This record gives sequence, C-alpha cells and structure tokens, in this order.
Amino acid sequence: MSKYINLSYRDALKSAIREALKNDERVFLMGEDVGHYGGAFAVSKGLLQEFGPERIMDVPLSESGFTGSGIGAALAGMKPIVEVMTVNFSLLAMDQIINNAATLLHMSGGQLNVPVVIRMGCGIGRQLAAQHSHSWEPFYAHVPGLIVLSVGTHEDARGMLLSALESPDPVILFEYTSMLNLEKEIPEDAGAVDIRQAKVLKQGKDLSLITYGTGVYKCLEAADILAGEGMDVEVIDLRVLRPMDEETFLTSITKTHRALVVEDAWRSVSISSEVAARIMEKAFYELDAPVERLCGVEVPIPYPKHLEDASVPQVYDIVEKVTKMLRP
Amino acid sequence: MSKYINLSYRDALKSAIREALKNDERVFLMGEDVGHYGGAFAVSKGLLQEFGPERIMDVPLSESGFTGSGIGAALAGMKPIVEVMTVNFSLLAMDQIINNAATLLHMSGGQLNVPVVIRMGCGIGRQLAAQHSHSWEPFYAHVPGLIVLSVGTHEDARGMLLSALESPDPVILFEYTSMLNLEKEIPEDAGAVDIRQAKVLKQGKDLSLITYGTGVYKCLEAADILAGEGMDVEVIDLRVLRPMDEETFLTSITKTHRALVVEDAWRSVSISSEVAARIMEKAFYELDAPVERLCGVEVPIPYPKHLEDASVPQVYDIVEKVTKMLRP
Amino acid sequence: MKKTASNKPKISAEEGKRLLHQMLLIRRFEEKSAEEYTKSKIRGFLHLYVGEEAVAVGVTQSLKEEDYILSTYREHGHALARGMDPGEIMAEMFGKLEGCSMGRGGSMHLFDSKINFFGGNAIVCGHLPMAVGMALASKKQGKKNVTCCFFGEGAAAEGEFHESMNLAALWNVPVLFLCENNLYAMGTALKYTHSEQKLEKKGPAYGIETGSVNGMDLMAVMEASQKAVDYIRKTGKPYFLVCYTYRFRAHSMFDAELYREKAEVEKWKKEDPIPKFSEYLLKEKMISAEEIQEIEGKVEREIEKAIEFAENGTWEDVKDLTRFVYTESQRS
Amino acid sequence: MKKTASNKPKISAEEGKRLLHQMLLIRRFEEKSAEEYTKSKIRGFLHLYVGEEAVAVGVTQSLKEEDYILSTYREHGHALARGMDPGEIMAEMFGKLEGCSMGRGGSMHLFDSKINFFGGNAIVCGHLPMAVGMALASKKQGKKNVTCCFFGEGAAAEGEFHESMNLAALWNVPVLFLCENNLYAMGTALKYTHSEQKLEKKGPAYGIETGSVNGMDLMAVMEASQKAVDYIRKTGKPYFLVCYTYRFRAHSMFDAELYREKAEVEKWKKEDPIPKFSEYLLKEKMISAEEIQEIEGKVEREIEKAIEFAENGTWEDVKDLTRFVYTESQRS
Ligand SMILES: Cc1ncc(C[n+]2csc(CCOP(=O)(O)OP(=O)(O)O)c2C)c(N)n1
Ligand SMILES: Cc1ncc(C[n+]2csc(CCOP(=O)(O)OP(=O)(O)O)c2C)c(N)n1
Ligand SMILES: [Mg+2]
Ligand SMILES: [Mg+2]
Repeated sequence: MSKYINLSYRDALKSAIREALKNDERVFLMGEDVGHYGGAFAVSKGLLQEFGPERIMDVPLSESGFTGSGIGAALAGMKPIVEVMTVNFSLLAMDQIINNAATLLHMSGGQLNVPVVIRMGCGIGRQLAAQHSHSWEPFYAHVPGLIVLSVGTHEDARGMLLSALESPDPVILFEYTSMLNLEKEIPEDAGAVDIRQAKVLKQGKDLSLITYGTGVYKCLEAADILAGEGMDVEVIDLRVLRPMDEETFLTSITKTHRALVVEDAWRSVSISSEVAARIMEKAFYELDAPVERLCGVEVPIPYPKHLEDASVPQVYDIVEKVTKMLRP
Repeated sequence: MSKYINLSYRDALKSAIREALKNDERVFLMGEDVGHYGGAFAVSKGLLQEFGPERIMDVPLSESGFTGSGIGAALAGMKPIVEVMTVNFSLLAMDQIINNAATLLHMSGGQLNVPVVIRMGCGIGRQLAAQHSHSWEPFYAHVPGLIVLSVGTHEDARGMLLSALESPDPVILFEYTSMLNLEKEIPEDAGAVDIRQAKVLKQGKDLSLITYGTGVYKCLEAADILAGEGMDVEVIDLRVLRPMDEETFLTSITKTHRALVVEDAWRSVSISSEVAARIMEKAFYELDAPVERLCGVEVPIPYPKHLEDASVPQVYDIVEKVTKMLRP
Repeated sequence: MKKTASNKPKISAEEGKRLLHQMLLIRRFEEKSAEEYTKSKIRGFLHLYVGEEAVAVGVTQSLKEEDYILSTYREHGHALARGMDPGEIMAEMFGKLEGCSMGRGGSMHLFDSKINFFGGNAIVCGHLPMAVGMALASKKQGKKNVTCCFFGEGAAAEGEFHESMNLAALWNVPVLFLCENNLYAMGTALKYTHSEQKLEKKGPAYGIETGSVNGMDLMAVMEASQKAVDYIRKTGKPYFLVCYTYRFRAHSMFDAELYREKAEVEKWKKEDPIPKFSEYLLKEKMISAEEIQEIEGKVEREIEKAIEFAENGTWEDVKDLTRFVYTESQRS
Repeated sequence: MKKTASNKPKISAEEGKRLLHQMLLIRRFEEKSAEEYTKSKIRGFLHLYVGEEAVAVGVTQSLKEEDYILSTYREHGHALARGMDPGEIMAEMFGKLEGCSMGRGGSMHLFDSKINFFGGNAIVCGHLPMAVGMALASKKQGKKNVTCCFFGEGAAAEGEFHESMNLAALWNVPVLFLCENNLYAMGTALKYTHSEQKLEKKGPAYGIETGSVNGMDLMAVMEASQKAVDYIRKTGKPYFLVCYTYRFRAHSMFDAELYREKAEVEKWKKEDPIPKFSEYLLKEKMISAEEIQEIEGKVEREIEKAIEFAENGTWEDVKDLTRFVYTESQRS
C-alpha cells in the first residue's frame, strides 16, 4: 500500500513538470516568465536553475508567436510544454491553437501530429478583475482536434501533464490559480493518470453533482454538508472536457435520476449546457426532474471580493440548490 | 401594403451598409479589401467609389489592430462597421472583441460605451476547407457584453445591420457566405428589424424546429417537405444568439411538446446545447420526448464537396430526423 | 512651460513646485498603496510606479484637457499626473462604489472619462489598437486632440504593437506611442524580450518619427514629449517616444524579484527622479528646503484624505452585479 | 550550382534546362488548374502563382532534402519546385483520396511530410510562428537543416510577423523568412498595407540580416537565396529575404481585379521570368529552340499524366469523415 504525502496543488504541478523534463529530453517548457521570474504563479520556480535555459525558456510577450512556435517544435519532433500564463491571454494565441494545432492532423490527411501540451492558468478567485479572471474552458471544449483537460484535483495536478505528454494530439491543460496553495494528501507514488474518463469522486444515490475544475472540491464539500442532512449525492469530476466522457455521468443518472451541473464558467453555451443536452438526449427517460445548472454569473468578473464571490457558485449555493432540488 | 422586390442576400447586406453610410456620418466601414477589391465577397462593391476612402477604409492584414481600432473609434464617438472577412480570421481579433469591446462598459463602471458593429462572413458551403469554413457563433454567444446576431434571412440581411448600429453596445453580426447569391422576395420598404427576439417563421403544432443562420432556409424547406407528409412543424429562427431569447422557443414547446435544434456549428458546447439545456430547465414537464440536436460533425471541415456536405445537416437529414422523431 | 531659443523647457519656480508636488504625490501614493496592500485593504494585482514618476509627470505636461490618455495596469502615476482624484483612485482600489470605476476595476482598471482617461488596461498591448482608433476618430471628427498611449517595453514585443504602429502611420493619425522602457517585463529582462534592444530602431521600420529620452530626468522628458506632441499637433502624424526608466519596486506585490540583483536596483535608485529634480530646484533657487517640506506635508494630507474617502466608501450591492453588462436602457 | 569568384551562380546547360523545366512545369500546371477550375473539377479557392515562378524555383535550389518548407495557400509553385508529385497535387485539388493530403485540403493545403513540405497554410501569416518553432526544434536536436518560410508582403503586416521575426532572432534559429512581395494582398496595394513600403527596412528592426532581390530574375533569386541560406547554415541565425515579384493572374478565381490597371499587368508581363530565362539560356547557347520545345512537350505530358492520375482517383468514403480528427490509435 502506498504512503500518502501532503502536497500543494502548485507543488503537484511542478513535480510533474520536473519529472517530464527528466524523463524525456524532447520535453521543454516555454512561456512568459517561466524561468528567471520563477513562473507567474511560482509553479516553475527553480526549474531554470535545475534544467538550464534550453529546457526552461523565457519568452517575450507574444502569445501567438510562442504558442505557434511550440506547435512548430511539436511538428518537428519535440514535446513542448507551452505555458500561456492565463487563459485570459490565450485569446491572442487562439488562432494558432485552433487553426493550426487542432486542424493540421485532419487537414493533412493524417500526416502531421502536433504533440504539444498547452498549460493555462484559469479561473477566478484572486480579485484580478475583468481581464484576468475568466473561465474559458468552454471555448476550447468546442473544438475538435483538441484534448481539453481540467485539473480539478491534486492527483490530476500530479498526473495529467504526464499523460498529456504521451498524447500524439494537442492537449490543453487548465490549471486553477485559486487552488495553487491548497494542500491535499496524495499517494506518494502518484503519477500519470487516465485522461479519457470522468471520475466518480464520491458515490451517492440521491442526485448527481457533475462538475470540473474549481467546482470539484466545492462539490465535495457541499456533498459532505448535504450528507450531514441526510442527502446522499454523487460527485463526478468531468476531468476531460473534450472529447467528453458521457458514459460516466449517464451511468450515474441511471442510479440517481437527478443531476445538477456546477461550473464557474458563464452559463450560456458552456460545459454545463453540453452536459444537460447530452443527458436530455440519452437519459431523458431516466430523469425524475430536470437537470439544473449552477454556473458563473454572466458578467465580466468584478474586482471587489464580495462581487467576485457572487460571480461564481459557492459551496452554500450548491448546498442550497441541491436541497431545493431534493426537498422542494 | 408594401410591394415586394427580389433581392440577393448580398444585395440586401449591401443596401443596409449604403443606407447606414448615408444616414449617419459617424458610420464608416473598415476591413480587409472592402474598398478597392470590392469586398472579399463583393458585398461592398462600388461603395468606395460612392463614399470615398474615408468612409470605406481598406486596412492591412492585421485583424487585431483594425478591430481594436474600430473599438477605439467607437469609444471616441464614431459608429464603425468593422468587417472581419470571415469568422475564421476573427480568432486573431478575439482578444480585442472580448477583453475590450465586451468588457469595457462593465469594467469602467458604466462609463465607456463601445457602439461598434463587427460583421463576419461565416459558415461552410464553398469548399474552402478547414481554415475557411467554420461556424463559430458559439464562441461569441458565450460572452456577456456582446450582442450576437445571426443573419438567417433576407429580411435580417436588410435590417439587422441598421438596428445593430442603434445599439450602444458591441454587436457581432454573422453573415453566411454560402447564401450570398440566394435571391428572395422582401418588402421593398424593409428596414431596421427587432434585434431582441427570435422569430417563428412557420407555425406548426407537431414539433419545434429551432435553428439559426444557414439552418433557417434548410429548416423551412424541410418543413415544407414534412408538411407534404402530414407533419406540421414549427420553424423558429433564433436570430439573437446572445442574449438569447428563450421565451419564443419555450412558448413554442408548450404547443408542440417536441423539439429538434439544427445548426451547422460543431455539436459540443454549441448553441444547440444551450437551447436544449434551457428547455430542460424551463419546459421539462412540457416535453413528450427528449429534445434532439442535428449539428455539424465534429471535424475540421474537409475540402471535397461530398465530405463538406456530409459535415453539416442537410435538408434530407432534417426531414429524416423529424420523421424519426414523429413516427418512430 | 516656456521655451528658450534652444527649445529647452524653462520653468518658473511655481511650475517647479507644482511638478515636484505631482511626482511626490505619486511616490507617496504608491508607498501608501503598498501599505494598504499588506493590510489587505487592496487586493488583486498591484503594480507600483515608484521610480518612473518623471515619465508620467513629464509627458502629461505637454497634453491638453481634450487629449486622450490610455495606459496599462501600472497606471496610478498616469492617472494622478492627469489629475484624477486620489480619493477616487484609492476608493477604486478598496473596491468601493465611489471609486473611479465604481470599484469594479481595482488597481488595474482606472477609468475616468470626464478627464479623458481611458484605463487602466491589463491585457498587455491590448490598448494600442484602441488608441489608434481613438486618434482615427479625432481625425475623422476634425478634432485637434492627441491620443497618448503609455505602454511598457515588454508590450512592444506583442504583435499588436506592430499592427498599431503600422496602422497609425498608414492613416496618419495623431497618436503618441509612449514606451516606458523600464528594462523588465515582469521578470523578463529586455535582452530576453527584444532581439533589437534599442527600441528606438523600431520606429523607422514604420516610417514613424521617433525619439528617446532619459526617463529619470523630468526636464528631459518634458522637453522630449513636448517636441513629440508639437510634431503630432502640427503634422497629425504619430510619434514614437521611448523613455528609459526603471521601476524600483517589484513588478507586482506577488513578485519575489528573483531575476535581478539588489545592486542593480540600488544603482538605479541613484537616478531617482525626485531627489534629482528637487536638487535642481534647490540649486536654481526655485525652492527652499522648507518649501519641499511643505509640499511633503501637503501630499501627506492629500493621501490621508484619499484613504479616508476610500474607507468611508460603500460596497456595491450584490444585486447590482450585472449592471452595465449591457447599457441600462437597452437590456437588463 | 557552381559559384564564380564573384559569388554569382554559374550554371551548366543541364542545370539551365532543369530550371527552365521547373518554371515551365509550374506555369503550365497553373494554367491547367485554371482550366480545370472553370470545368468545376477544382473548387474552393484557387490561388495561382503565374508570374512568380522564379522565386519558388530560385529559392528551392539552395535548399537540401532535410530542410523544411512552409508556404501559404498560393503554394503549388513551391510544392512543385520542391519536387512534389504533380499528380498528387492535382488529385488533391480534385478532392481525391490519392491527393497529397488525402483530398482533405484542396489547393490551399498541400502537405507532404516525406519531402518536408509543411503546407499549404491558409491563415495569412499563421505559419510563421510554426516555422520558427520548427527551426527551434532543429536547433535543439542539433540538426543542421534550414526552415524556409514563404509568405506574402500582405502577411508582413500581421502581428505574427513581428512576433516571429523577434523570436527567431532572439533564439538564433535557422529560418529563412522569404517574403514574396507581389505588391498586392488580394486587392490591397502595398501602399495601403505598409506605412514603410521598403520591406527590407523591417529586418534591421529585429537585428536580422536582410536582403532583397528582383524576384523576376531566376539567377538573381538563386544567388540571393544561396547567400541567405549559406549565412543561415553558417551562423544558425535567421535571414529575411524580400523578393520583388508580381502575380499576373487574379488573386483567386473569385477576383474581378478591380484594383489594378490592365496596363500595369501588361508592363509586368514584360518581366516574365520564363521568357527572360529562356532568352538567357539561348543567348548563352546553353539551350536551343528545339530543346525548349522538347521541354514544353515533356511538361505537357507530365501534366496530362497528373490530370489522368487525378481523374482516376477515388473519393474518400463519407464514413471516414472523422478519421484523423484525433490520432487513430488514440481516439475514435
Ligand atoms: C497579453 C498579456 N500577457 C501577459 C500578461 C501578464 N503580464 C502582466 S504585466 C507583464 C509584463 C509587461 O511588461 P512591460 O510591458 O514592460 O510593462 P511594465 O510592467 O514593465 O510596466 C506581463 C507579462 C498580460 N497581462 N497580458
Ligand atoms: C488572417 C487572414 N486574414 C485574411 C485572409 C484572407 N486573405 C487570403 S490571402 C490574402 C492576401 C494575402 O496577401 P499576401 O500576404 O501579400 O500574399 P499573396 O496572396 O499576395 O501571395 C487575404 C487578405 C486570410 N486568409 N487570413
Ligand atoms: Mg517593462
Ligand atoms: Mg502579396
């Protein structure tokens, strides 16, 4: 049986990058301030000193240029880890990610693989206001050709990057900056993880709480509180936002017959819309009540704490909503 | 009673631009090749000669730069119509559209209006392959602060731009290049149209066909064929993809109790997901069967005609699907 | 500001005092902000301007009320030099409704349209295209105002810099591209950001009139920016001005400053524009030591007032969260 | 290609014939493509290279098998000069499974990894960052190959040009930025695209070694590109080469050519690189009129064969539509 260690989300991410750099000399990390600064969020702190500037490349502010370079390097046999500091800046690189990385394999008739991994800080929670706080997983989850992963737990912070680097196809990895300092126990020997399936993190029979990203620990906490009140909910971490694993949540619903989808992203045209639509199509007759959604409020995120908090579902919102759904 | 005239979709668009330029000297058109070339799709042909280079501005290839300039000009009191040749290139301008245009009003505490109108050619149908054929309405429909309009009919080709220019907030206008040569009758005095509501284009009682863009005429045609077989479907053009008018389709469903959503865009995290999710939430108990979706196949659009055709729902697919839903 | 024959600015004692006051106001305001940050009154990202005051103060001297200003997330200095109310800025950073952006924006998003201050933009280089567009609007409207756009040397590596320079020059619009070259973009030194580190070599690639100046020297900045603005007003064309400067503090409050030596910072502190300018005024007998103390005192009171104003501000009601996503009369 | 002392290429008769053959093959291939377009065998966008042949042929002479090439949507010439099979290109444009990209790409998306030809990229300037990345990979892998990236002068206005030039120079990677300045970007003339129309002034802004050459003169292009490639191989650094050229035909088959005078086109046709080079060969007695006819005949047969190959090709089964969205062994 494996021992458990206490690790911050940041350290889990970092240990994965270190391991990847050690294991495969084709791997290198490139991004703004990943080197001398130590990473905007200190994820890569010390790696420049350990691996040198060829493996840990500071790049100028030029998201399209360096992301595209990562794609080109991948085409030519390298395994780049591109860090786009946060998803907010990734719009500048979106053309490269979608029109090139996601498209080249199909458009070339199967000739060109783009094994690039693009990491992005994501989400709300640090009072960084409207240009630095977004949850834009839905943009990327819309795009065929991409594998889109959401790092909602410490196990995945440790393992998803390692698995992503095994993929011959481009992977987008969303890391949540609000969770960086959060510590959790994970098995000492934790490593690569499955990156095809969602995961039931808590079994339950009354309702399926389907979520991802920062929603995961919030939902687990809510589930605990609800359990105290006699409500037994199942918690599912979607993990793979594209291609979405629907089996896991559809199966869950055949047991619970009710579902609530929780996410920080804006409500319209979101991951939760997709989950609801699939349940509609494939498990309609299993449902005892409509699937509901708790999403980010549709507003550019404001700066003050109380408004920021009000912009995304909180634990008490989830508890309240589930309670209403189960005990109307 | 007004007379009807026959007009191509292209001419309808063009006449609106002309009228806007004539009515308001703050209006100007800027975009790649809108002037000397006559517009990539000949929509603005002749306008340079009529209005001169100050009103019809050819710009260099620099999507972010000129779209951002349009936003700046709007901030400073102008009413720019920015043409991004096609939505495929709009990824390069997405940072400007989302982080600036959609955000400034809220982020400045209500101080800064951005009355810019951004037109984009959109969609499949000309065998332009994987970097020129996309239907990316879902990206923009996700973003609060934007008004997102889909020009699915000739009346809207004539009227939506005029209404959009009245908006104090940024408007994205999707025009469908495959429809440019299509002629239809519209009232001679057609002008500005409502840009807040969806529209029931054909009444029916058996099923609601909910669609937008190139789906509109396809669904109307399918509805005709279905009528011949005794199936009476209602056709709804969503028109306003954001903020979405759900009243119209929810009302429809209280009558038909069944719905199929049709769109060219990729299926996952799409407009149809959102429609299905809203019906789930707000009309679940009205449904006699699950809402279904016919969407674009999740693939970068391939070049050959037969594969391109197979990438999006065609009239016969709609007919077949509805028939299956109504006569299982 | 009067000009001598040599085009050198010659200032009166009164102007000298006003300028010193502005620089000191910015300096003390920033120091106070850092303090309030450690007290958690201010949160999020806080980027201080300490060390760069001569640029904001120098450049704004050449601007008129009707001119537009756009800046970055490191914009307190520009806002103050422009004349934004310190209380409204502090309230903004406290997240209060009385802040210049209703508290919605915080430190990175100061807006005040009544003084033509258009942010407070936190996507690096994202405001350059807008600046060009605003200048284009001025041209179309026959206005004679200038658009002044501040940005860092890091921003100049972004594609939007290239596109904006080209568009402004193609269209001949009155915009001042004001590059604050403080040698670092976060922790990335100039040499890792630009293959050609002499940024003033970039202007000619667009046929844009270009200048550079020691940004630690207030009088030099005033002279260079006045020259730039005069050129823009006369020709209607853009101008690219590079100010060499240095930030004494960390990039933001999150920054551990691993990327530069303390000694380098200390060396630059010897160029501190404030003592430098004070000494000049003293030497020229335009000011006395007591008068400097008086100014310090005045600044202290202004900042106290600002804090008080911010403290007394109100929190926006949560139910107003979605106000201004769309214009009120238009959509809910 | 041998060099004289003056570094001028000196070619043998045999080489001369091979070069003429290449240019003629491109010319006739393009003419045939236009014909097939009017017959609706080819659809979508078709961008012809007629008039610019000396650039593709001249530049590829200096490249080795292991070098990488990236190009635009106007890439038939580059593909042919590189040695891509004309039949596979034609089949691609016919949309057949036997096409170089399995018919998925059409005219704008020719790919052939076995000859290191990486597109066929239709987002203007979108391939420049990739080219830099491929060169970066070569450097990291200790390979000695060069990445040659063709693009138009219109592309150079995009932000990605700026970012790519800067990155390549910062990283010292072996990439040849090959700008085909044909004076128009679709219908937008150079003067509306660039504030500084002398594009070779843009290289120095990045500290990149830069050259320009008459792109209608095959021998001059060969010389200039050989010099560029030699420099890159020797130093590992990027090079920016601007070829002045002209397209004789419309931008694409949709283009009504409203933006330029017929007379201008006629004037440029006098610079046609093919007769110019033929005359040179004739004058130098490296070829005879009959031999030219023989080459024409050979080209005709090659093109007939290409058409036949394309005609006989098969349509991909619709059920395979989603193949290669993800790698087969990975996902369905
Ligand atoms: C597009 C984008 N990329 C990255 C960031 C993160 N970031 C914020 S400031 C900064 C450095 C900018 O440096 P510079 O332009 O020199 O301005 P300075 O901070 O030195 O005043 C970076 C990388 C951002 N805000 N926007
Ligand atoms: C990003 C982007 N914007 C616009 C277009 C449409 N477009 C295709 S080719 C072209 C002109 C490009 O001109 P240039 O780079 O000079 O190359 P040329 O066609 O002259 O060879 C334009 C505007 C595009 N394909 N991609
Ligand atoms: Mg800087
Ligand atoms: Mg060109």
